[in-house]
Amino acid sequence: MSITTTDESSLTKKDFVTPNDVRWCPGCGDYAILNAVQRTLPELGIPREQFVVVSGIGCSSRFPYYMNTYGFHTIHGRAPTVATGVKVANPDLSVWMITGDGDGLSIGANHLLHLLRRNLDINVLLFNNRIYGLTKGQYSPTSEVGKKTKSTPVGSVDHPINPLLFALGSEATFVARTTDTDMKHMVETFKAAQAHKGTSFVEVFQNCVIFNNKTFDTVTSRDVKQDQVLVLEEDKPLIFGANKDKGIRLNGLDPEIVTLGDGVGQDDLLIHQPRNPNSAYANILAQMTYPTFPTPVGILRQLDGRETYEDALVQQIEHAQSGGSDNLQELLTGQNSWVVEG
Amino acid sequence: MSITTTDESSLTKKDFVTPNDVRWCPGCGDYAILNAVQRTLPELGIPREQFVVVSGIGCSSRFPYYMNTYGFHTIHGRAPTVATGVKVANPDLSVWMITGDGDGLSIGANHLLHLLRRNLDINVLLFNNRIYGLTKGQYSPTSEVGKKTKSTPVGSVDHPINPLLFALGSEATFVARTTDTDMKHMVETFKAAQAHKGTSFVEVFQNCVIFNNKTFDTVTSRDVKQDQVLVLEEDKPLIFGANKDKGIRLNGLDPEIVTLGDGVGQDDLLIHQPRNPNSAYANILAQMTYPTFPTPVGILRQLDGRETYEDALVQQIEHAQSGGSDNLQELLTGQNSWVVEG
Amino acid sequence: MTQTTDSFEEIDSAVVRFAGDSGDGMQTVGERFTDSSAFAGNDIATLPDFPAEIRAPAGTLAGVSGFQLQFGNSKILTPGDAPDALVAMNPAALKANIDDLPEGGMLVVNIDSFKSMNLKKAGYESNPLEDEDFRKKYHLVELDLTGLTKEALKESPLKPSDKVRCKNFFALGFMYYVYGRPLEPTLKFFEDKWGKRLPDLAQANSQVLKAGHNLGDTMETARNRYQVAKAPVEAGVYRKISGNEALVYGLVAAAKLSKRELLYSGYPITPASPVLEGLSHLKKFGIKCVQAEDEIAAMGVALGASFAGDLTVCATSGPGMCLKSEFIGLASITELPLIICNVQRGGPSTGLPTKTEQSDLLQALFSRHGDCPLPVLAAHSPSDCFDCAIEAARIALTYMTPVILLSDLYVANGAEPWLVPNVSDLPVIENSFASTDEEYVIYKRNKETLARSQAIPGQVGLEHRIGGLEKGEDGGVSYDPENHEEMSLLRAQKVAGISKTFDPIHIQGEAEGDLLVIGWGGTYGAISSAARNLRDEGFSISNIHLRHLNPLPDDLEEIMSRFKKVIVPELNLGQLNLLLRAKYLVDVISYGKLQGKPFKVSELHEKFLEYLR
Amino acid sequence: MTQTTDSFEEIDSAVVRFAGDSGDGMQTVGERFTDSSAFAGNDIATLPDFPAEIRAPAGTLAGVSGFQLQFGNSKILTPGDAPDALVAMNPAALKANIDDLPEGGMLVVNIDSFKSMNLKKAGYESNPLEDEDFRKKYHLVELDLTGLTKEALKESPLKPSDKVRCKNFFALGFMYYVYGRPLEPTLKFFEDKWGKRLPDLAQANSQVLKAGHNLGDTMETARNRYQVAKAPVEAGVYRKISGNEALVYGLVAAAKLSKRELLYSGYPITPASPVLEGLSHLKKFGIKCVQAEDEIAAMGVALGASFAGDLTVCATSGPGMCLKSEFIGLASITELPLIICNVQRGGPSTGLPTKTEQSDLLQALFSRHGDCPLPVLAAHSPSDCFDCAIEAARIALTYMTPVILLSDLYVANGAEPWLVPNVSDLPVIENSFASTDEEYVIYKRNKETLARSQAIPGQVGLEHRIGGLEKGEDGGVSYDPENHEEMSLLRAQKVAGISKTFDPIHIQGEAEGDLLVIGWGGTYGAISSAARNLRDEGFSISNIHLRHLNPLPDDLEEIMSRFKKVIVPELNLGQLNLLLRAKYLVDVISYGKLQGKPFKVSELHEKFLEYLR
Ligand SMILES: Cc1ncc(C[n+]2csc(CCOP(=O)(O)OP(=O)(O)O)c2C)c(N)n1
Ligand SMILES: Cc1ncc(C[n+]2csc(CCOP(=O)(O)OP(=O)(O)O)c2C)c(N)n1
Ligand code: SF4
Ligand code: SF4
Ligand SMILES: [Mg+2]
Ligand SMILES: [Mg+2]
Repeated sequence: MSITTTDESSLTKKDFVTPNDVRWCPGCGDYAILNAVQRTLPELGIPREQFVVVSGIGCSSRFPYYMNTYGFHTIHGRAPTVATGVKVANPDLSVWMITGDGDGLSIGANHLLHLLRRNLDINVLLFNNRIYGLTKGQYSPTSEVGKKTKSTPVGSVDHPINPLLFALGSEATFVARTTDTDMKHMVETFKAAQAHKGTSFVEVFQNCVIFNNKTFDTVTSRDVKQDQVLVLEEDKPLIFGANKDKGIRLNGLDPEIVTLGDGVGQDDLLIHQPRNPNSAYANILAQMTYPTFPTPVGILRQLDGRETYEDALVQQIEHAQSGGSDNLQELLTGQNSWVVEG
Repeated sequence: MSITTTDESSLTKKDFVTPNDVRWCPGCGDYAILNAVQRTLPELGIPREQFVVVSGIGCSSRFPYYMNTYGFHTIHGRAPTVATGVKVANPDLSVWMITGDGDGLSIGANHLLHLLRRNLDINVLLFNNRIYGLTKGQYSPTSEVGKKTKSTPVGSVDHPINPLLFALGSEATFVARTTDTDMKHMVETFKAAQAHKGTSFVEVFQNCVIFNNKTFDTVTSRDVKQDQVLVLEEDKPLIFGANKDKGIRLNGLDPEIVTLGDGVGQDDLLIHQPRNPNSAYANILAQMTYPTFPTPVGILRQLDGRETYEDALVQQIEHAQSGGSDNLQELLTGQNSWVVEG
Repeated sequence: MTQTTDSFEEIDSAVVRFAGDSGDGMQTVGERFTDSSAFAGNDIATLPDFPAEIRAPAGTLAGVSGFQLQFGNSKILTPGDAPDALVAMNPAALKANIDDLPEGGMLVVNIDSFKSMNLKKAGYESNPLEDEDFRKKYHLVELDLTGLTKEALKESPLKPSDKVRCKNFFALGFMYYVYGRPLEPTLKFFEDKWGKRLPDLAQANSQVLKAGHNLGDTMETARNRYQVAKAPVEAGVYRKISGNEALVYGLVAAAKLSKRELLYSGYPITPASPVLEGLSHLKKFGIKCVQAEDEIAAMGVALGASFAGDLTVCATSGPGMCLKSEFIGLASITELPLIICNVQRGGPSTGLPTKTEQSDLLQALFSRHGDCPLPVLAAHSPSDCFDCAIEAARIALTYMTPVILLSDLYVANGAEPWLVPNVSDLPVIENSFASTDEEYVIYKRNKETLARSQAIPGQVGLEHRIGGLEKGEDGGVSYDPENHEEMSLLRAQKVAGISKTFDPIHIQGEAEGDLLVIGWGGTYGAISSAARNLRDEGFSISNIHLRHLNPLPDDLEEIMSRFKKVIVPELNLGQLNLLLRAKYLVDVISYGKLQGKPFKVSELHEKFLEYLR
Repeated sequence: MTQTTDSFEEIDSAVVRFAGDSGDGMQTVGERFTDSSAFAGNDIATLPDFPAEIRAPAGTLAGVSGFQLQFGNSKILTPGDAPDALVAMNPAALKANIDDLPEGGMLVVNIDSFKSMNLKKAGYESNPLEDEDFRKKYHLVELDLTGLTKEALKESPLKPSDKVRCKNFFALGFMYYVYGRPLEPTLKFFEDKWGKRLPDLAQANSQVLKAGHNLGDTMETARNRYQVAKAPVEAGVYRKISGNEALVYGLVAAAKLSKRELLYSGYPITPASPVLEGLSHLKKFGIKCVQAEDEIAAMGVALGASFAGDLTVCATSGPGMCLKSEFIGLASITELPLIICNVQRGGPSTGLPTKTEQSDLLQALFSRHGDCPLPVLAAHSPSDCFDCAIEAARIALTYMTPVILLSDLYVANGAEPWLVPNVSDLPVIENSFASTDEEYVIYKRNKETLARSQAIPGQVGLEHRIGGLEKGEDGGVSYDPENHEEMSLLRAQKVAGISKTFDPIHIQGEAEGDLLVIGWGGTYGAISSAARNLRDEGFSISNIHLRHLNPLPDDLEEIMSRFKKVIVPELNLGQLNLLLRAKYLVDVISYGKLQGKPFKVSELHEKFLEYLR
């Protein structure tokens, strides 16, 4: 293939915008996420032609059409498989996978699980709006119990999937959460996802104005955010609150909220260590939810050192090739041929 | 339907044996598990005609053919869906689902995930032999990295799924492990699974003599078992070892092995509390593996009180029916009909 | 050109189209107009048409949503080829629809929205309303809907932005005036829907609707008004029904008629989601509704429940059908009853998800590996979905087999008046249950139907195992070569034998002649209209419409042989055509269309004529 | 009855069948016998036949595993209808196979295993070897294989139980004696396989093989021996090859010929697993092999890699094909190259997973929703899999389309000698790559092939998006009705146009006559033999074998028209038959068989005769 590359240092957001009309509902959280990704990509030092955006089906999965990169809008739930194929075929590409809570966790959770365990170096953004947007408002696997939707007129009965616990259960090496309301945090998180070698799983709280409006407002709206969101920063104690006066301490294995002062100091608090190989810590964070706890955002877990699938595969091939020639004629002839004279 | 029932109190193992030849390889661990299930069922106080055994495809999934109950050998990976249908149609049935590591965790993990989160009152036995038996020995998603098999001649490269972590990540309400080498423990575990109201997930270490012989011998063989297996018993400290002199203690969130005596007493050890609503504890257990730690067997987690899917569904129906009549003619006529006179 | 008068002009039928932004409530006004017309005693057919995006950017062509209906004083079979009147709420709606409006057609526009920004979004370089030729071409009615609505709601306590949203009902009120439609059903609708929860809104909408209606009366330029007399129909209780509604009701009825509990299991997908949604509202009928994690699971849940004795149903569309094939094979070999509905949409792949097509017929027949024949039937109109659901259940339960029922987006979303059947007149459905009095032999067959009998878990002494491996008669796994052939043939014969129970084919027109049109599914209305028109013009053309696509009816071959030519119009590239050619070796003419839109009567008329001259 | 002599009797061909327990190593001895015969210069065809269970209970009928081969001095097209000699390692093997052995056939039995327990397991009430009629009926050779083997290994350091396991090679050695086969290839095999790792085992097997051979020499009762001369074949380098091996090599060659990297992605399934396994051993050819989590994923991985520029392939069998349909639709609408191999087995559902069948043809054509035509081809023999793989790649890459390549269990597991092609003689495969010199228009088509061009991620300036929604020529999502029809027709025309590149159909026999037999896939050998025999008997019968099932070859219609009757024998209930009837309106005779077994030459002979008399 071609070896010219675009000059990555001069890329700007504009380079990633397509002329196509963006066709989400006015006010949809997807716009903010698109914006964040378009701001992130030019800053990564990667030429534009190296990006491939792969998605499934859903409102969120229209994403590739709006990114001026290589893109593939595939079928419902199967984006992880296509993304895997792209990455295995060409490990040099920067592959971004976009999925929704229905696409990624209802029909497609198996592929996601296998992607995560295989640890291909792919960035997965799961737009969680806790609803099926594109099909007009049925409950999704992340909808809370009792959710009344078109398909559950008296409330849903299934216990929802916690995407972070799911990713941890799949032993993902990078597990994070961010929200469509916080541009800066999104960009930071996406950059960290790209920087991580291995599959990066990022849950993005995304608002669906039409079918599930304000579902995250109890957590992320401007007025409650300070008290309801716990921003995770590596090696920093777990502190939150408008006055930065609340923290999370462990009592045995159970987290509890404490107020700083009155004999409780920063030293008593949990220190955020996403690189802890033991997943119990991330598991505790992932279980913390509204209204009992502030909702953690940021990188819950980041495990370096597990080889990526594609690297291991390439290595096996290189090793095999270092051994001997790839003579096709020899292969066809095999070890047990015989000659018939003319 | 009929209302006669068999007299459950007189059932014996024999009642659950079919005349069909059992067609596993001589020495296959599946025989022992079949034996254990056939011993368990007569002791549950449930009439025979109330049992339904559902499976996917694999050596393990031939199971229903050998159980003299209602049974359904379905297709690869989809047993959880069929089991769900059976249970929703008739919640009175005792539904047992049999699957393998390929069937349940490769092609079928998504359905398993959704079954676990929905928490139908179904008993799931996953025969983990860390190999594809029926297709003659390719690596499976539970095969250890580097495994050489027919399809991975120089070793597999994917990080394996830990079935217990997977189940915990799915927020299963009952998560246990047992081994085909311990009949008593199997029967106990299966009984506990049936007693639990909600989906019971039981991983069974199963030996495939042909394609993955002795894969669990490092853990469960007679000679090392005492030192390599940690038998979990509710409210008991985590003690193991031939001399019952070793235990598991927590250091922060990290488990460590300690020797009893020398200032370490039973009080320092973790006490087994499978009913802890916080899954961090079970998560720690599930991460303990050979060779660093003894391998836990028994019930890791048992969460009571989450409503089952089928109960919630029945309740919604009963509630709706308590409200008014189900007049089909009224439904068809609707609210906005008009009459054309003859 | 059309006579301008303020008294009524009597016409036989009329076609009205509403078009606007996705957020403009065009589907709602279309529905209301339909109800009002039904209430007025007309026959009706409707065609909702909306974009794949939930709410594409306001003002763009991509965001245009439309609703067309035809109403008349005799049997109305299609929503009409072209509108007599078009309501365009903005420039994009005008641009997307104006080509369909014939010269002289009535064009109602919301002039307030014809501003430069909107014109640009719609791709207009200049305002078409300022073009004299354009103005002359149509019977133009310019209304400042926004202003008029605000004016009408001066006193309303609603927020200004909410007031403006009522403007669709102003347009509706005006059209009611033009076509002399009753306001009552719509006023009642407002009251039922918002009366309790949002009384201000109910009040405002009522006011706006009336204001629109009054405007017609008081407009300086008098306008022509039309009147459509009642359609003479069989006496009885009528209601308006859409295809998906009829499907839902048919399934509920089938459960009652077969004395089984109904379990529905589905995964949302356009255009089948309303079946899931509709049934999930009917909990008081004891219906178990499961929203599964995907279509494979939906099928598995249904199959499990079928094994456990319920009448079970899945509905989906093309992509979901692909996912069900493997389970359909299992259902076939285990011979369990199950109904799989495919509400077809434009394919292949994601294709045109909100457009109609009939291109999944061959998939229905052949999607599985192995020789795996199944009964397939198709509904031809909204209300026919009711009858087809019952027929599908009859076949499934009597013959112990999965059944594929095809519908399509056009049938599913379209609506028509329906003579509500008397429940006590509906036929009982026979089950094929095992007897507890004799030894249970799983694949022992009913001599007449070749159906095996079903033993339900929970029954003492009938314990048994089934599965996807080939079985001997006793249900034991069998690798015996002759057994496999025998079982395969028996399964095939069972399905083939179902045709014995079909009613004779109904021929529209003479029983022999020059041209026979064979249709299936949602093309019924257009084909019947076109053929009827040609018959009225004196041509020798007849038409039949197949409900059963597999097995095909026994009398089909004979009927075909009585015509010089046979043509099959279908919204695909010739799928039924292929089946008929293969089976009957007749050089059937294929007329395919693949535009995501139903046939126009005029297209068919022209095509048929080609072969009649 | 057969002449007893210890010198060689010259014969043209012979059929030998080995049968024993799954654990008895029958596949291994069959393979060895095949190699030895190939080495001897005979032509060969093989039929391995094993149970669905890995190792069903020893001694039962369910556990019997068999291997039949035919070798001869001229072109051998099938493994033979019935064995001339049967080796039965235990009573179950005898019971399961004896009905196929003609009177007077040679029957070698391991008498040591004819004990009451084993007899009972096999369902014998008494020992058939004690029945005088039975003994007279066959040319019986009773060997105490266990004892003889132990005796031969008196000195060996192997464990007693391991010694006994060598007994299959004793039987093999004896048969080598009977048919005058060379021992060298087998001795070399022992050395290659165990020489280094387990020298004692290599040594023991060699000893036992020789002991078996020697026994023939020294047995008191002299036995007849047969000799089969070399088959006169084209000069060149030959090897034995199975269908799955040939497929693997063909794919590797296709990658080289197209200068693409090869990515294979699969999920284990009988009988396709050896393709995954075979390719995963070829890492030094740079082949990326992915064992995916299921067949959907396998297809997705392949499609992603195809988008990224690799030549990609999936192989599976029926149940896996069901799961791939949705992705196949996406591959079709995005027009990406991809090869999907279906190694067919007995269906429907899990069916008969270790038996052969050709019943997935219609699925290959119609499994997807929407009008979604694809090229379909089928391999007719083991070595033909090589050519078909290259042909499939040519079509996929030149035409930018997914291609379905059908094989079947019989072809995949069977083996034959193969004239190894010269790599430099293989044809180059053209790609349809986009140029970086002009603006990239995704669906702009090559005038001749109608293929779109492909831009590979990583190329500057060719960034673009594809997906499952219908697109306009420029690649933008398009809901335009005319565009959808146009794109659908273009996709269909593209596929239909591939037939322009096919070679003329090869007719075996006269170009016109009474009966034309049309076959496809693995029935090639049996059909060709039966037709050849009938021609030799003077009948006017010709046969053709179709490689391309979609599009069908352009000259097919004309050829069919030159015969009075046309018959299609296939291992299904009439699938190609349906296609031919629909397309050509010819009253093709269907001859279906559905027994999990290939056609016998004699069955076909008889059937053809019916229509020739
Ligand atoms: C196989 C298949 N089943 C169902 C659908 C219909 N469908 C399209 S998107 C979607 C779910 C969308 O939900 P989510 O993934 O949460 O995305 P969102 O629209 O909320 O962003 C469904 C069920 C489909 N396209 N394909
Ligand atoms: C759709 C489909 N894909 C593949 C197969 C082939 N297959 C049968 S069993 C199996 C895996 C068996 O492994 P596991 O579930 O671990 O069961 P085990 O045989 O080890 O008990 C596979 C891949 C199939 N039957 N169906
Ligand atoms: S439906 Fe919801 S998720 Fe979809 S585009 Fe609209 S606001 Fe966004
Ligand atoms: S292959 Fe393995 S798992 Fe299967 S029956 Fe044999 S020993 Fe058991
Ligand atoms: Mg969503
Ligand atoms: Mg296994």
